[in-house]
Amino acid sequence: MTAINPAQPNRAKPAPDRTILLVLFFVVTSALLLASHNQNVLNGSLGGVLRNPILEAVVVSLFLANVLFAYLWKAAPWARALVGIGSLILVLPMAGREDTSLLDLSIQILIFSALALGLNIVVGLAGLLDLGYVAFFAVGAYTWGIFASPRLSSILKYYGENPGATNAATLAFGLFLVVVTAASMIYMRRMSNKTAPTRLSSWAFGLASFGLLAGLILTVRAIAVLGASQAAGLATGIDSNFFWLFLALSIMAAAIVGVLIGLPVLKLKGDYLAIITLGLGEVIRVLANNLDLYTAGSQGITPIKSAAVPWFNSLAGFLGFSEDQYYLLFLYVLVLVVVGVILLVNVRLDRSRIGRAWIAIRDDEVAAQAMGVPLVQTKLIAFATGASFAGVMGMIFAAKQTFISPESFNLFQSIGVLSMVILGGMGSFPGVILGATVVTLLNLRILPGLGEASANVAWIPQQVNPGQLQRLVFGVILVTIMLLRPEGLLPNKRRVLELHHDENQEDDSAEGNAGALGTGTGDVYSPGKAPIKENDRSGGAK
Amino acid sequence: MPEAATLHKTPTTTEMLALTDVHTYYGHIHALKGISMTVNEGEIVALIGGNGAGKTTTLRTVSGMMKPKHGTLTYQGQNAAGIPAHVIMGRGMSHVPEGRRIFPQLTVRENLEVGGYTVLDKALIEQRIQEGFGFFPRLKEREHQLGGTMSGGEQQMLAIARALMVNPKLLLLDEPSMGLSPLFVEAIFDIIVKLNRERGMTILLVEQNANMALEVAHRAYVMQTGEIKLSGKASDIAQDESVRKAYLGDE
Amino acid sequence: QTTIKIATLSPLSGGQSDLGTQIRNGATLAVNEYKAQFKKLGFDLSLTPYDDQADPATGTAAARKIAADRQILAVVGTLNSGVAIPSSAALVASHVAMVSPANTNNLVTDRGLSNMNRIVARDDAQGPAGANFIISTLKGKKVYILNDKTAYGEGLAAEVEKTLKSKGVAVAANEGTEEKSDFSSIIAKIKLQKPDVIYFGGIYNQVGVFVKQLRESGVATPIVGGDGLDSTQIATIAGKGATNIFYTTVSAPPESLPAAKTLAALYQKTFNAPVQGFGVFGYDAAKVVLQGVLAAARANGNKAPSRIQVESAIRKGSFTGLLSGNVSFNSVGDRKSATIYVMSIMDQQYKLSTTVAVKPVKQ
Amino acid sequence: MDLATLLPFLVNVIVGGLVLGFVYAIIALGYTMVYGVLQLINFAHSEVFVTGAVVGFEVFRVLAPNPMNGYLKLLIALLSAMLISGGLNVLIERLAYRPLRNAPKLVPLITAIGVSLILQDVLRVIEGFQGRFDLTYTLPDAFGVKFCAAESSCVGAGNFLRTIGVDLQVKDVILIVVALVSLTVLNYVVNRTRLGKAIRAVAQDRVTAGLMGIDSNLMISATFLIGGALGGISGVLYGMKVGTLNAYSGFEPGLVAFTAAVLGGIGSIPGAVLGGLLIGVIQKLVSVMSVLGDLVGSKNLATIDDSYSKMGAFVVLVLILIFKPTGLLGKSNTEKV
Amino acid sequence: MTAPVSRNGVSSSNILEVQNVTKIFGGLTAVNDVTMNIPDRSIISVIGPNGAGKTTFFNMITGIYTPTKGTIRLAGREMVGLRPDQVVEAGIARTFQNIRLFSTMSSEENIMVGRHARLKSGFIDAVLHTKKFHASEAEAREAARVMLDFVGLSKWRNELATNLPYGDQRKLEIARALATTPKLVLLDEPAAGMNPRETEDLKALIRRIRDDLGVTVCLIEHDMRLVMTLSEYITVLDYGSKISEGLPHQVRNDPRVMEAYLGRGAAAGEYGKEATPNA
Ligand SMILES: Nc1ncnc2c1ncn2[C@@H]1O[C@H](COP(=O)(O)OP(=O)(O)OP(=O)(O)O)[C@@H](O)[C@H]1O
Ligand SMILES: Nc1ncnc2c1ncn2[C@@H]1O[C@H](COP(=O)(O)OP(=O)(O)OP(=O)(O)O)[C@@H](O)[C@H]1O
Ligand SMILES: CC(C)C[C@H](N)C(=O)O
Ligand SMILES: [Mg+2]
Ligand SMILES: [Mg+2]
Repeated sequence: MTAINPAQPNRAKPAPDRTILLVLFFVVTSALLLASHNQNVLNGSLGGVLRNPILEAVVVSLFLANVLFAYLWKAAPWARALVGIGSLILVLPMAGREDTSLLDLSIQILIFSALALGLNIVVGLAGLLDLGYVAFFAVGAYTWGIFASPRLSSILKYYGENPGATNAATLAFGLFLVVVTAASMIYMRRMSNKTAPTRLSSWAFGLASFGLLAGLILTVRAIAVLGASQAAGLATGIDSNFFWLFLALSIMAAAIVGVLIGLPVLKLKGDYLAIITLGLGEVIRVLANNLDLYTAGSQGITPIKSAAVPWFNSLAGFLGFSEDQYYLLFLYVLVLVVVGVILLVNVRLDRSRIGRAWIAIRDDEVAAQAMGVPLVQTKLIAFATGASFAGVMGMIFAAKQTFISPESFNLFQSIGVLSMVILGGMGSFPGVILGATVVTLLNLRILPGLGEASANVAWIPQQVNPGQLQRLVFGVILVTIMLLRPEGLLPNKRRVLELHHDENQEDDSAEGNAGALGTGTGDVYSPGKAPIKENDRSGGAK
Repeated sequence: MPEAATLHKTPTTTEMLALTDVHTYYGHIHALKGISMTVNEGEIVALIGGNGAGKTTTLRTVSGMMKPKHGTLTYQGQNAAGIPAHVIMGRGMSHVPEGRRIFPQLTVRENLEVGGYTVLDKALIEQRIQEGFGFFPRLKEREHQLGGTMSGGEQQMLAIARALMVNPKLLLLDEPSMGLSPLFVEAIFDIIVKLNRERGMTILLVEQNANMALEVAHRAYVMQTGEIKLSGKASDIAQDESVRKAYLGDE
Repeated sequence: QTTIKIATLSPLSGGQSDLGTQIRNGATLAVNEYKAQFKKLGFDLSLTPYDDQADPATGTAAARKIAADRQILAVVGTLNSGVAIPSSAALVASHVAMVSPANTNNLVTDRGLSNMNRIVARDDAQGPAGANFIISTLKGKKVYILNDKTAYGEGLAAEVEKTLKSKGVAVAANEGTEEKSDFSSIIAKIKLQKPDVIYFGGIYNQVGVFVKQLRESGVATPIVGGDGLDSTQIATIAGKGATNIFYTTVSAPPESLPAAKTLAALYQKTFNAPVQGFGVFGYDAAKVVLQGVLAAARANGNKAPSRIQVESAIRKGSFTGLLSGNVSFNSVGDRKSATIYVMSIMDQQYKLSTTVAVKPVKQ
Repeated sequence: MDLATLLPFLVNVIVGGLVLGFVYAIIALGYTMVYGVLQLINFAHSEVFVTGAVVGFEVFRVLAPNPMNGYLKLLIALLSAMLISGGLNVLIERLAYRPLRNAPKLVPLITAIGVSLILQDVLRVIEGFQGRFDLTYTLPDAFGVKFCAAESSCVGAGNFLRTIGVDLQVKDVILIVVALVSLTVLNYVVNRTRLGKAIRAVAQDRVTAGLMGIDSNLMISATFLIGGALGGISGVLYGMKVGTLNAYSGFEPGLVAFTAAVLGGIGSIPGAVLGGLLIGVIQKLVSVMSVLGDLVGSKNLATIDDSYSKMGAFVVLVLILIFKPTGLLGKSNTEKV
Repeated sequence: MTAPVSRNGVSSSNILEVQNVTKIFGGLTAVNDVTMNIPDRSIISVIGPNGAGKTTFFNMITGIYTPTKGTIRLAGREMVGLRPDQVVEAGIARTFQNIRLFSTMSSEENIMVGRHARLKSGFIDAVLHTKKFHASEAEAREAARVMLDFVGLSKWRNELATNLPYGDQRKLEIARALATTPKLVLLDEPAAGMNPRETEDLKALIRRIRDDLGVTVCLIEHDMRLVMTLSEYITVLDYGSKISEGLPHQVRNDPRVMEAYLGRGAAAGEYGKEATPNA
């Protein structure tokens, strides 16, 4: 390295306008997608080639890249809008009409995008490492699953047969308890903002929350007992028109669980938090596996309803979808809208007082608090917001699968979502969506495709058949991407700035001595400036 | 301190450290723009300059924490550019870094022991620990306190004592007086002078407290925005109008 | 030439791939066998294997891919009931018939889906069969039941418990456990309770470890299980401890089927591994599918049949020439007369102990 | 149920928990050491540990026909497992973590997960080529593994404590001894030796450690070597204890062990041991809760079966951390402001 | 000053009253029974040898540590037991001896975080972009602009805080603290690492904080030139206890202070005027 000139900042030359390329790409990939999922074409001479699972996976991936390019490339706004909207609203459903697996895949991708966006708030923005995120997903799924399936009538039947001492008075008492305790909690909360908490006040608060819980249980129980007579009428669960109400309820339920889990544990730092959330995630799964009456335990709940939207169905029918595809198409559109809303919420929160507070906490908890940011409250908001996204997606997942069992909510899911966030670029919204897309595509299309395509190839020994080496391939991809792009596929701008040094120092740190200056995050210390890593040590997930 | 100058043993003219046209970067930031300087054996050399001038960067480059992109750097006649810090330190150099950088979870004593990592003789380590306690009695009082819970000034004392554990030939001091009470600032300068006079220790001193630094130093370099603006005998520099205006707070 | 495909859906990677691969391989052999016959009718027959990783969500995704490939007329699979339930639901709308060589859970067919069939007995037959074996052969008076907390194991254990209780046998516990490695506390409890039979509703890899540790700690009590134990691995895992074990299974041991000899040899030759029960049943299930397709094609004037035609041909047809006997299904897809095989393992040797013919309640 | 039957029962349960706890403790140390220097949850440690178990399996398998002393075989198994697991761990660090030294700390966490997935399949393929999936340990006779037709025939050799009703086998005793020795050695190395201090210094501030003449990369490698070697030991011990495992078996015990490390206070060696033992015992106690439930006639307690045992451990973890946020023996890192 | 940040202090005589506070760490009494009052709109200093307990004293006032004993009142309101963020809301802001800026944020954003406690818009406002949201964002941005101007860092507005030169980072910390619209601001060694020239600028800045913003300033410093020329009142701590207090010249000439803290320089009259370098 003799360059006297420092590596010039790779000052991006103004990107060339790629409108034409974009539109061209869109047209080609759409045509490919439609062709490769069209029976007539498939039955034709090209069919053999197009059917190749690997090729198919590639076509799907390329097609989805449309949306990415529409976002990334410099092109005329109309073209970007056309490609983005066209891909998602027009071409994809059309191809999905022929091949529902595309819809299933897209829904799955969008579900994971939403989960990743939610986890991104918790991990990427607020810096809280949560390894039990899937718990909230489960809460949402079961909230809808229990009510929109035969489970409901089983529960009611049970209470009908075992009313205990429950009657209308219980209901009244339960409600009374709820109102009183909730009111007193709110009052105490107000107070505590003004005056210093004492031991007495925190005990009182604990007592009140306990009372609230008891009240809720009593109320629900009483309702169940009193409603037992309805059991027969609800044999397949509540009316699917309740879907919309439950969309809100699942958000709330997950957020409440988020707060309940968060309250005791958010004082913990970094990896202590990680392991405890992991544990609580497992607790929720084990509970789901054991509370047979409510969750049907390991047997799982099925069939679960979806929404009934007559006008949508007739629209879908008009568009040539068959009846059994209505609900998938509906869920696809719904999930698209919901992800859009979530994205909007994310962006808006990020650029708000709360978003700044999250990042401040992530950067330096002590300083953040000393600047007037209430730690627990701010973290709780992050936790609950992330949880609520997971909750609503859980519900959509339940409706899509029509079957849920605790198996779907294990630790691997949490880790998977985390890897989506990091892979895509922590803190970057388009990044985590891309991360979710890549990982889901890999898991549901590309890797299985590899397996299917190679299954009948005689010369590959069974032991090293790619189909059986999915973990290995996935692992290799994960490691490779992270080594090549530690900041993620579509990094956050903030992150890029932060990593700026390292990237450029790489060249002169061949021996690793200069690079070592930035311990951990690549910040370099200044005189008397707290080495940021020191907080990281005890926590501060970054 | 009128006596300070007379205390000095006459330094030799053997080069201990030499930088020629050294360029160092933080990413794109060009922090050192071609620095040349020498430190002779037995000398105290002061390096002064405003915030962000590149003093710390110079020390970091010398001690191997950073690699110069261009230029030569020799220490005791051997190339030292781009050699990792732990190797250079093994050759009898010691660095009191900016910001003290105490090991927060090690006790005061353990910090000192780690400071003497390259010393293999246990008795010698113990002897030097006691010596450090002699310089800074507060450290002895707090022998088993965790480094991280010490006050700012206490940490500074610990950082200096830690650097002395290897009885270095060349000592790099980055703002040793920062955060110290006036009493201790004087003590520190006394120690610097003493080390130099009694042990012949060569010292490269970065200081904001330029008045005192120039008092104890033989020679001095003045830095500004990554370049050396002025160099010469410390006493001459101390008289220089522009220096007095820019760094010594004279109106 | 029209291409006709059938698919397999079973775990090909992960911890249960041993059994899942057997199913795929068995089906492969059947397809090879029928290729010529299809050729004559002008069809290219091929098999596409799909991997469900024993995971419901992965299975559903694969099922939808199957649904999308219109050349696929039917599916052999799955291994796990937990996967079968959502996958069949995903396939029912497109009328892709499924024939399972392994799913025993009641709910698999109890939902009354038009496409879901199985050529094995149900847990409400397997459970009682196990229970009856405990009562009549082992003369158990007090039984300690364990289950693995999966849809399969817990469901089966519940059936066993129900039967035992109804016949007045004491059930010391029906304990769920996800433990895979250290069973010391469960063993301590067993020692405390001193049951004369232990029933474990679970899969061989877990039960094997349990058996080994149980035997090591000196408990010789007979252990009974279900088709989850149907793997040669159990003897490998439990080693010398693999003795005094009994299990009911729904897939016949190859040795017990005289007709299976040729298949066993072919299997060994093709895949360089011994065939096991699920290999045989994978083969049989594929044959059911293939015969169903042929029948549908014939009914369709020797043209490629539609899925819906295949679906009903399978449900309504009767199939012969199978290794495990003739097959026909009742209205919900249960095999009208299935056999449950009771196997014993003594000193690491597997032996067929008895067979029980069972019929689903619905005919 | 009377005390005379209940007491040995409880003793057995607790002893079982302790033995398992020792294995957790050693695995936990592998996590804690690496976490200490890099603040990285080394997800790949569970596979490093399984690698040790596989090596142990192979050694015992290959040496099975050999008439040499059983303890010698064990020694060979332990040493080779230490070597291979330690080497593997160093290699992993070199390839997957070192290039990411300056990246945000969750990035190496993800590569760790990736490495873990890779290793699982690699191990599976290696054994798979020999037609094996589940690996069953063939232990030397000296370890007293004996299958007994009846309880009474088990009394005596190899199960010497059984006479007094305690279910402790020779291999369990071996396990405890090996564990205690490794823990003592490790504790000495980390707290008393120059190497140990250097490692701790690197853990806290790599750059400054360099200024003390410490080669931080070397120390990090040393840490991974020690951590990996501990993983190797724990793998062999685990294999002996459980008897059978496969390439995917590392995840669960790895997770529990990491929990143990957190419970004890991450970074603390005695903490990891305490945490391991505690989690071992708690799991077992939760597992037998139903017996106590039956005893006191509580219907709710009686329904708590073994499937709650891991959850029980987590609940205890939550409770402890709420009151002691840095784990039982963790230094409360009151950061000086 | 413009509206968002200026505040006319209530003219009670003491803005802060600290009574008999003690802080014990394990066996170590870091602060021992210290009583101190800070008059409104004054500039006062706390000095003392290293480890005397000055920073600990600040930490107690700002709620980072809870005193083992004693009371702290801001304009009559008890502060002990409040969380640090509640203390900020009550009107005390601070800087740190070790600079603690938010490293991934620009200068502007750093200051906007400082404004956090004074903004009223919440979650719903942010999501729905209500009027309140826009108003509070505008307010935060304006506060940042004003504060950057005030400390003279406007040119760094969009620069990452970590990339600023050291002296500017200290100023940014001050600006961030001032953005909370405090009644009282505590500065912990603001001049550390600055040369005499830069210290002069800082002195002017501190004066303006009091004069233009009407904020009471309490600072810890070892730079006696700064302390003696700036403070209206000085409290001296040693080994946790108050050993002296008074006007600068009183403290400077207190023999106990000289012995414990100032050293021979004080006698030579070095502080307060320029020192003559030895040629
Ligand atoms: N870690 C870093 N990353 C990027 N730039 C840096 C870093 N450290 C220093 N710089 C820049 O390098 C230049 C020289 O800084 P250096 O710290 O060497 O100055 P200094 O003379 O020691 O100043 P001070 O008196 O503040 O300690 C400055 O422009 C500074 O902004
Ligand atoms: N968390 C703690 N645990 C134990 N001792 C502590 C802790 N914090 C501070 N101390 C001790 O309390 C004493 C007072 O520390 P403090 O930081 O308040 O001093 P200071 O007056 O600010 O000193 P300096 O001028 O050097 O910054 C010191 O001796 C320090 O070692
Ligand atoms: C392999 C077997 C355990 C499968 C089981 N019969 C099931 O239905 O899930
Ligand atoms: Mg500097
Ligand atoms: Mg201080």
